[in-house]
Order: sequence, then C-alpha cells, then structure tokens
Amino acid sequence: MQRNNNHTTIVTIEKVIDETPTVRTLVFSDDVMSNVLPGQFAMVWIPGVNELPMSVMISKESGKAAFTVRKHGPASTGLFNILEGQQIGIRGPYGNSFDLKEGKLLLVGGGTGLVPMMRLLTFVKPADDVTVLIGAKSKDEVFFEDLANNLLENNPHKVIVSTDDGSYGEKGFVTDLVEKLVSKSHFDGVYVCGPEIMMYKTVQSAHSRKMFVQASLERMMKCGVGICGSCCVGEDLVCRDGTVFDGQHLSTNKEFGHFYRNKAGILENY
Amino acid sequence: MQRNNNHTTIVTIEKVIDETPTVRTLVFSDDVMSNVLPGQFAMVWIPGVNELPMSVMISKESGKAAFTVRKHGPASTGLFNILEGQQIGIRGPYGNSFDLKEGKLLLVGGGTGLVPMMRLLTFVKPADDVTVLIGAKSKDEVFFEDLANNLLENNPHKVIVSTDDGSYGEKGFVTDLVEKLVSKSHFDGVYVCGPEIMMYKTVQSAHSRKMFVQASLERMMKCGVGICGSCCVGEDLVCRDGTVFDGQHLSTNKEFGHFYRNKAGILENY
Amino acid sequence: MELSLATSIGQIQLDRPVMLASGILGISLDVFNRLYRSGVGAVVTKSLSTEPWEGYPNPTIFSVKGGGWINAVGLSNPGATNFAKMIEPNQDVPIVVSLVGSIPEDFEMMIKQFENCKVTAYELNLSCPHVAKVGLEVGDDPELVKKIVTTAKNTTDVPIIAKVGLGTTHYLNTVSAAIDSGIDAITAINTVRAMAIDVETQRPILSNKFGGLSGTPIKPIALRCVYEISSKHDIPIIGCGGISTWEDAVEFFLAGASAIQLGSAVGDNWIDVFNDINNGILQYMKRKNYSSIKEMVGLAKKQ
Amino acid sequence: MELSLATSIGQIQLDRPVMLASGILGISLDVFNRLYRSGVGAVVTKSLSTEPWEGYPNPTIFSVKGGGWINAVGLSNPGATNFAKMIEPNQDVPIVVSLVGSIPEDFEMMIKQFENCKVTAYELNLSCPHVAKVGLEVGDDPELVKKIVTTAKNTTDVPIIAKVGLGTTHYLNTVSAAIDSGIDAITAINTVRAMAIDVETQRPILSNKFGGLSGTPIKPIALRCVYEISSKHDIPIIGCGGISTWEDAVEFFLAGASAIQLGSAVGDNWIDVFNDINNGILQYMKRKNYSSIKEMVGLAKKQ
Repeated sequence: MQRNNNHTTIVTIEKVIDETPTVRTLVFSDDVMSNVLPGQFAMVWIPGVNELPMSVMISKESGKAAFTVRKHGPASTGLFNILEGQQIGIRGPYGNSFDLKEGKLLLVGGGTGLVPMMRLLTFVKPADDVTVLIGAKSKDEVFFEDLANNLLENNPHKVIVSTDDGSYGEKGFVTDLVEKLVSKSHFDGVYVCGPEIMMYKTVQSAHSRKMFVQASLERMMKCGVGICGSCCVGEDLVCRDGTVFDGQHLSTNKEFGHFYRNKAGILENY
Repeated sequence: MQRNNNHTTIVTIEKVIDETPTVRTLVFSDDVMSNVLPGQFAMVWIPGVNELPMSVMISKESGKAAFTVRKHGPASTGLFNILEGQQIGIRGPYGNSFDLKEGKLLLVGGGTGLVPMMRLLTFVKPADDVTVLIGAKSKDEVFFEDLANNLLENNPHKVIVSTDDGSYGEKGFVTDLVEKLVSKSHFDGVYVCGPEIMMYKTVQSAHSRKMFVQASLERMMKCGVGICGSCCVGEDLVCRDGTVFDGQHLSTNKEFGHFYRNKAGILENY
Repeated sequence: MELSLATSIGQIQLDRPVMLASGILGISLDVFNRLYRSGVGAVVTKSLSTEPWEGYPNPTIFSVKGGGWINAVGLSNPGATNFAKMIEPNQDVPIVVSLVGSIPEDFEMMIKQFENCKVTAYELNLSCPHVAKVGLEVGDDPELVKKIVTTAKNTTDVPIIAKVGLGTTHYLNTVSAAIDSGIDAITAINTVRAMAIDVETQRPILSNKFGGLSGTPIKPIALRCVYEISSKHDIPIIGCGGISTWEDAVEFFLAGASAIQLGSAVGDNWIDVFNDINNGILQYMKRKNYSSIKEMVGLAKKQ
Repeated sequence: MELSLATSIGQIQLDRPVMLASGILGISLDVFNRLYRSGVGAVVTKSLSTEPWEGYPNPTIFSVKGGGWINAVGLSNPGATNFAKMIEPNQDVPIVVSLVGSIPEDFEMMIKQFENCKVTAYELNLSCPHVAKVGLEVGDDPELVKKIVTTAKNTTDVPIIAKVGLGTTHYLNTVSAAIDSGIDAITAINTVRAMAIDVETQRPILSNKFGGLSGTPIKPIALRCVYEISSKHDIPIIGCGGISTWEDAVEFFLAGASAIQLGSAVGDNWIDVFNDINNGILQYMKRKNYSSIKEMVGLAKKQ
C-alpha cells in the first residue's frame, strides 16, 4: 500500500555528518524521501522538542535521504543534537518543485538553502552549463562546495563561493555576484534558495532582465498541508502553492522580501 | 474507485414482475450486483420499513440484477410493495458461493430458494446433465420453471416440479423426490436452497450416500458482516462462513435443521 | 426555475452555503479574497483573543491513519486589535469574526475593535477542546454562556453565532443558554478532544498532548448534534464537522443546517473543495427540483 | 527472557490482552469457543437485561463512508436467565458478562442468575448511546452509578467492571462514582452517539435514527479518555474504541490500558484480527525487549 504522505513515519538516524560547527547532515533510510523533487520538503518531528519543515537533502546511497540543519532556535537545535540511532518522525513530501530549464543555469544558495540546490543538480543534463554560487558569512560556514563540484563533474560548470567577510572565495554578498553575472550574460534559468533578502535581490536581478528565475521560499509552518495558514505570503501558501515560485509571480507579491509573519500571525519586517 | 461493499448504494426499481400472487421480482441496474456469485446475498434497505438479506436474482439484461421476494412479514411485504421508480438501498455482496461440480447435477429449490439455483444454472457447462427440482405447496406458487428450462436449453436436463397438494407436477414433498433420485443414481453435485427442513432432508439424503451436497442457509440477519451474531448456527455465522455450507460440515452442526434464533437471540425449534 | 445557492442563517445572507471554518487559513485578507474567489460563502476567521497569542509549539497537528486530523494549534492569533486593522480594507468578502475569551468583557472589548470593519457576523468560540479557560470551560458553563452572549448582543447589532462542541456538560444546555440570551445562530460542532501516541517513541505526538479531532471521523457525531438541535429548537444552524463532499453538505441541510462550514477537507483536497461542493449541491438541487437551499433544510426530520 | 501476552486487570487474569467487545457475536457458546480458539483473551457477552429484548428493527447498522460503523441494534438479547443457562456448560472460555439495567435491583437479579456459571467478570454497561433508560441515562447519573456498583459488588465476589462513554455529563464523574463504590476496573469507551442520513431518500438510515459510532473514527477519542482516566486514577483500565491493529492496541497500553476490547474490526477483518493483533504485539514486545504487557502500561504518561 502506498504511504499516505500525511502520516508520520518514524525513521532512525544512521549517520550524522558535521558540515560546519553549526550545520549537520542527518542521514536515514527512507525510499519515499530519497525520491523527492528539488524544492519539496518534509515536516520533521523531533520527539519531545518540536516539528519543523525541512528541505530533503540527497544522499550518496540509494534509498537514503537526509536533512541538513543549522542550529539556531530550539527546534533546529533539537534536530542538530539528534544522535546516531535516535528516532525522528517525518511526513511528506509536501510542496511543488523547480522547473529545470536547459542550457546556461545559475543556482544560488545560502546556508541550508543549498539543500534543494544540491538536489536540483542531480537533475541537470550533461550539456547544461551550470554556475553554482554559494554564499556564506565566513569561511567556516562554507559547505557543500565539494559536493557541488562532484555532482557537476560531467558538466561544464563553475562553483563560486563568496563570503561576506572575504575569509574564503570572493568577498561580498552573493547577491552582488548574482547581479554581476546576470548583467554580463543571459541565463536560461536562475534558481535560488536561502535567506529571503538574498532571494528577493536575486529574483529582482534576474526578473528585471526577463530571465526565468525561481525561488524556494521558507516560512514558519505548523501543518504543512494548507490548514493553519501560518506560511502565507500575500495570498500564497508556501506549503501548498510553493515552496517554489516564479520570479514573475513573486514580483507581484507585496509581502515577499519585506514581511514575514510571527507565531501569532502578525506581519513583521525583515 | 472500487465500491466498498459495506456502503449502502441507492438503486431505483425499473421493473416489477409478478411471479405468483405472493412473489415478485424487482429489477434494477447495478453492475456489482449483476455479477455476484450464486449463494451470495445483499442487505436490502426498504426505506422507512426495514432491511433484510436477499439472495441476488439474475436478470436477462446485462448490468441489471433483481430481488425475488415472497411477502410474509412486514419487511418482505415492504419490499414486495415497492413500485417501479421507487428507491431501495443495497449493500454487499456478502457471503461465499456454491462449489459447482461437473457431470450429473441435482439442484433443489423451494420458493425464493430458487433464486441462487437460477444463478447457479448460469454457470453449468454444456456437457453437464442437470436435474432441477422445484418444490411448491400448490400450482399457483410455482415459478421459475420456464426460466430453468430456458437456462438449460443447451444441456441435457430435466426440470421437475412437485407440489405438496399435487395441483401441478408430481404430488408430494420435494424431499421425497430427492430421496428417490439419489437412491437411484449418483449425482456429482447436489445443491439446495429453500426452507430449512427441506435443506436438512436433502443434505441427509445426499450426504448419507457420500454425494457432494451444499446448502445455502438462511437466518435472521442484522449486520451481514459478522458483527451482530444474529445468524449464528452452532459456531458458524451464515453471513461470513456461508451462506453456502458443505453437507459434510452441516452434518456435524447441532443446530442445522433443528433450531433457529429469534430476534432476541433465543434458540427456537423449527 | 431559477437555481440559487444563496442561503440565509437568520439575518445572515450568504451567496453560497459553504463557509470556511474557524482556525483554517484565517490570518490574511489576501487569502480571504482568494478563498472567496474559490467559492466560499463566508470566511470564519481564526479565533481572536484580546491579546496576540503564539499558540503551542509544534507538533500542533497530526494526521490520523483512519482519517481526520487532531490539532492543538492553541488558538494562535494576532489579537483582535491587530486583526481588525488588517481586515479594515475588506469590501468583498463576507467575514465572520471568531472570538475567544473567558469573561463577557473580553468579548465586548474585541467586538468594539471591529467598529470600522465590514463584519458579516461574530462567532463566539465556546468550545475549543485544547485551550484552558477560554475553550470548553466556557461552553460547559451555561451561566457564563448567558452572560457572554448577552454582553455580545448588547455590544453590536451584527448577528452573533455561538459555536458549541462536545464538552463535559451537555452541549444542548449550552445551546439553550445561548438561545435564551438572544443568540442569532448556532454552529455545531467544534472538534472533539482526542489524542495520538507514537508507539515507537512512546509519547503523545502533539506538544499539548491533547488536541481536537476534526474531519471525516466526527461527521456522524456532528450530524447527530445538528439533528438534535434542530429537533429541539427553532434556531438557524450552521453544520460543521467532517464535511468533505456535497453529499455530506446535503446530509447536514436535511438534518436542519442552513449552511455548513468545513476545514479539514482543505487539508485533504485543498481549496478546490469549495467549488466541488458548490457544484455537487447544484446538481443535486437540479435533480431534486429545488430552487433554493431552504427547501431541503430539515427534511430528514419529517420522515 | 520469557515472552508472555498474559495480562491482569486488577484481579482479572487473562492469557491474552485482546478481548471481544460487548455486542459483537455474543449469543452462542459455540461461537465463544471458536473465538477463544481464534485468539481472544476474553469474550464480553452482549449486554443482558432482566427480560429478553428483540432490539430495534433493521437497519440496525450502517457502514460510514469515512470508516467505522453506526449501530442501533437496541441491545437485543435473550435475557440474563436464558443466557446463563446457555453458558452453564462453559469450562474454557473467559466470559465477561455484560449487563444493562435501570435500577440496582436489575443488576442484583441478573448476577444471581449466573451463580452456576464460570464468569470471569461482570461488565456494567452504563453507556449505551441509543437505548433510553438503561444506557447513558444511567451512566450520566453518578448517584445512580454509585448505587448500582455498590449493589453489584454486594451481590458477588466476581470482579465488576464499569463501561463508560461520552454522555451528557462528564464521563470522569461516572468513573469517580464507580471507583468510590469499589469498582474493580473501567472499560473506556462505549460507542459515541451519531447518525447517518441518506441524501436520496432524505431520511435517517437507522430505524432508531440515532446509533452509536464505533470503529476507527473514535479511536483518538477513546485513547484520550484512557489517558485521562489513567492520569487521574489508579484503576485498571480496559481500552475500547476503534482498535483494529497491533499499533492501536499498543497505543492504548502506553496510554494506561491493561487490556483492550474490539468489535468493529471484526466487521472489517473478521476474526483473524485477534491473532493478527496478538502476533503484532508479540513482535513489538520482542523488539522493545518487554517480557510482559505490564511493562508498557502507561509509559506515554512518563514523557
């Protein structure tokens, strides 16, 4: 019988990989989650702690999937602290996925926003010319650079890291790099996931030049299935209508890049 | 989506056929019921009146099924009085079915017990040598004789009617006819449905001569699905384990042919 | 014959009989407009309190294997004042403002926040099964219900609806108390207190342990309550509980409801569910030769 | 490590924790023996009254599209005297005799009929949601519950169980009343009052209009009640309501039940369901290193 994606499945964490001092990847076996589309997410239950939406990370081994989590709040820290052999609950996958174009592609990821980008890389065609931009605050927060290069070993490609403090790769905000690249050459598809301001600027840079651009949005979520309304952005629900939105659509959304809702549902400025 | 056989389906009676002054056949369209196996039954809801188990009658037209009902109690009279264009509810089919042997076959039916016999006739092979016994109290209660002959037109066959008062066909109880036939020649399969005493004697006659015999039992039923227990006969539930039982099995059942349960569940003698 | 989905719940006139139940998607006017375009007759807001509430930590919702959902969102909401400001620009959408509170003055204060808003009705949530002091504890106390309804009625001329549920006293007493105090309509029923335990980690799944069961499991219970209320009282009823198809909606009309609300079905079938149900009701009305919803309200009681 | 499915509900010792709930298949000793061979830990009989009852006309049961059943069989039963005679030959099957009545004397009279029978326990059905005067009207009256339990306890030394349900008063008051009067165990919960209406013929389907909802829909509600009772009282509990898999059974153990009952699952999966659940529980116990049911009872309350 096919699994109902709303039913919580308990999985055991089989491997924990330290990506940076604050970022870990937790690997587990699950056929359904190993086959999600780039942009889709799972609701992840950390028993006794919380439940939070997580983009599903790829794994080298077939039949396995992973979550890459940065610790900041109590929920993500609870997930970060899960040890090998411990159990978590997962439901999903939820949401839509990126519409992958062919040709010259630009992928932009910041922090754990790189997770759907890595999955997207597994779908590129050998002929695609792929540029991956990895934005981080500083050198010790850079991860997935090697992974991106490995995934693209059969493609013409560049993986460029930028750090805000210049401690690694190019110095400056990754969005400045985006602006520079899209002003120089046309991309057939631009894909971004990361902090909202980074996504907003990337969408602006690409969309204003009529390039096809998509962003995978993140919002607080309670249900993941379009009931609670927590994740609304204007009239869009990130869980149901997203997580992936076209730049065309986002350019008409008054909240994207400017406001998010807090736990009480009140709009707050970014 | 396949229909859940426990869910009530509303059908409209399209044709009412008078079989005898007290027996009518009600025809309706329903693919599921048109394809039931001989011995299976439906729970039939007469809105505002009652619900009762009914063996499903065949129809000449494909995609249609029917119920043949004799009026006696309030429930069956309610069904008997249904007019063309009125609606009833059906659920099922429930129960098992006859195990049809090949060769020389004897089918014995009394009253509406003929219904599963008519359906069984639609499954006989052209080479089968089929004898059908129809038992009735008197001439005006005989029905399905022509139908039986029609169904068997490609078979070596006999349709013999016996009436208790001799007003039509042979005179006497159909069970005496059974005893006579099985004492004269071997049947590869004997099938019976009708009043319990008729079934009991038929099973005795055939089983004592080591012939394969099956009877389709009738009991009061409330649920039809093995919950209410109303239809238990010894340790058997007619709705779940039957309606069809082997003579071998019935010969060990202390209640078959002797007792039935009333609405309160108290054993009463036949 | 003109065929119309319009319905009236006492003084409340709606173009379509399918409302969005409280707690669902109800925090943004943009979303309300989208829902209205998708076929809802009215949007019932999240239950608002005098102050903003964050609600409970996740997990706040659980999908039951046998169907339905258990939620303990904990009435998270931006507070009546913030919410009123947010919906002030509303012109088009019939909005029913849901309110929770523990004392009559809470409701008075909140209703006053909406003086400049177009509000179709207020729905007093007297029956949340998973938040203490403002939920069933209120609805389970008929004397308090009387005071709250009386205060609300004295504060505004906008119709007031009471939403009742299965609590620790008889919900029909709550209904009677609300009617005695002049309530305009009853919504029945709220979610039913329930829980889920994970057998692997051996703990309750919801952070609040207990939540409210909604969706298909509670439909037969809700239908019974609507039938019981309409058999006992001459009061407009809005049926709520597990409705996900047009047949469900019609069952509630036949039991005595003039309109219905749904929520869980949005989780299962997304917002297409509203027009699917609208269309199903229309087809049914054509087949049965009805020109208005009203003609079928309460028919099952005549049998 | 020896692995055993045996459980004790206070003084009641059972080889296996899965019981047949009252009302299901319970009118023939032959069937009881068959069920015991099929894996039940004990058979609870149909609820017996002082006189034979025919129950309601059909339809007495309805299969809900969203899962579960609504029944209004109406407590049809052969009466305590006839029934006692029927089970007198019993040697092997643990039989729990379910009783309904309106006054304490009813229960005294009935228990006395079973003096020559091997009875494992009596279960007082205080909560049938579809029969007047002997159902919830009894359970909803804690003073009457006290008198009935006291009388029953004074009539026999066999353990007495009270079966409670969601009525018009708080079921926890019924539980407290039963415990105060010396009850040995609680079965929670009975079916939940509900109804179904056919949209084509526009009438309630059950002849009694109202019935009791059972099966998967009520599992989350029943589980909540078991958890609430076991959190408040130190009394053996039998969980009942919508159990159809070993996971369901384990959820109830974790919530505080020492045994469970099921009925609707027999309609869905026939009597194979008993050994399926027994085997599932055994596998779970192996995996979690438990040697007895007792080790998992109430574990979810510790989280």
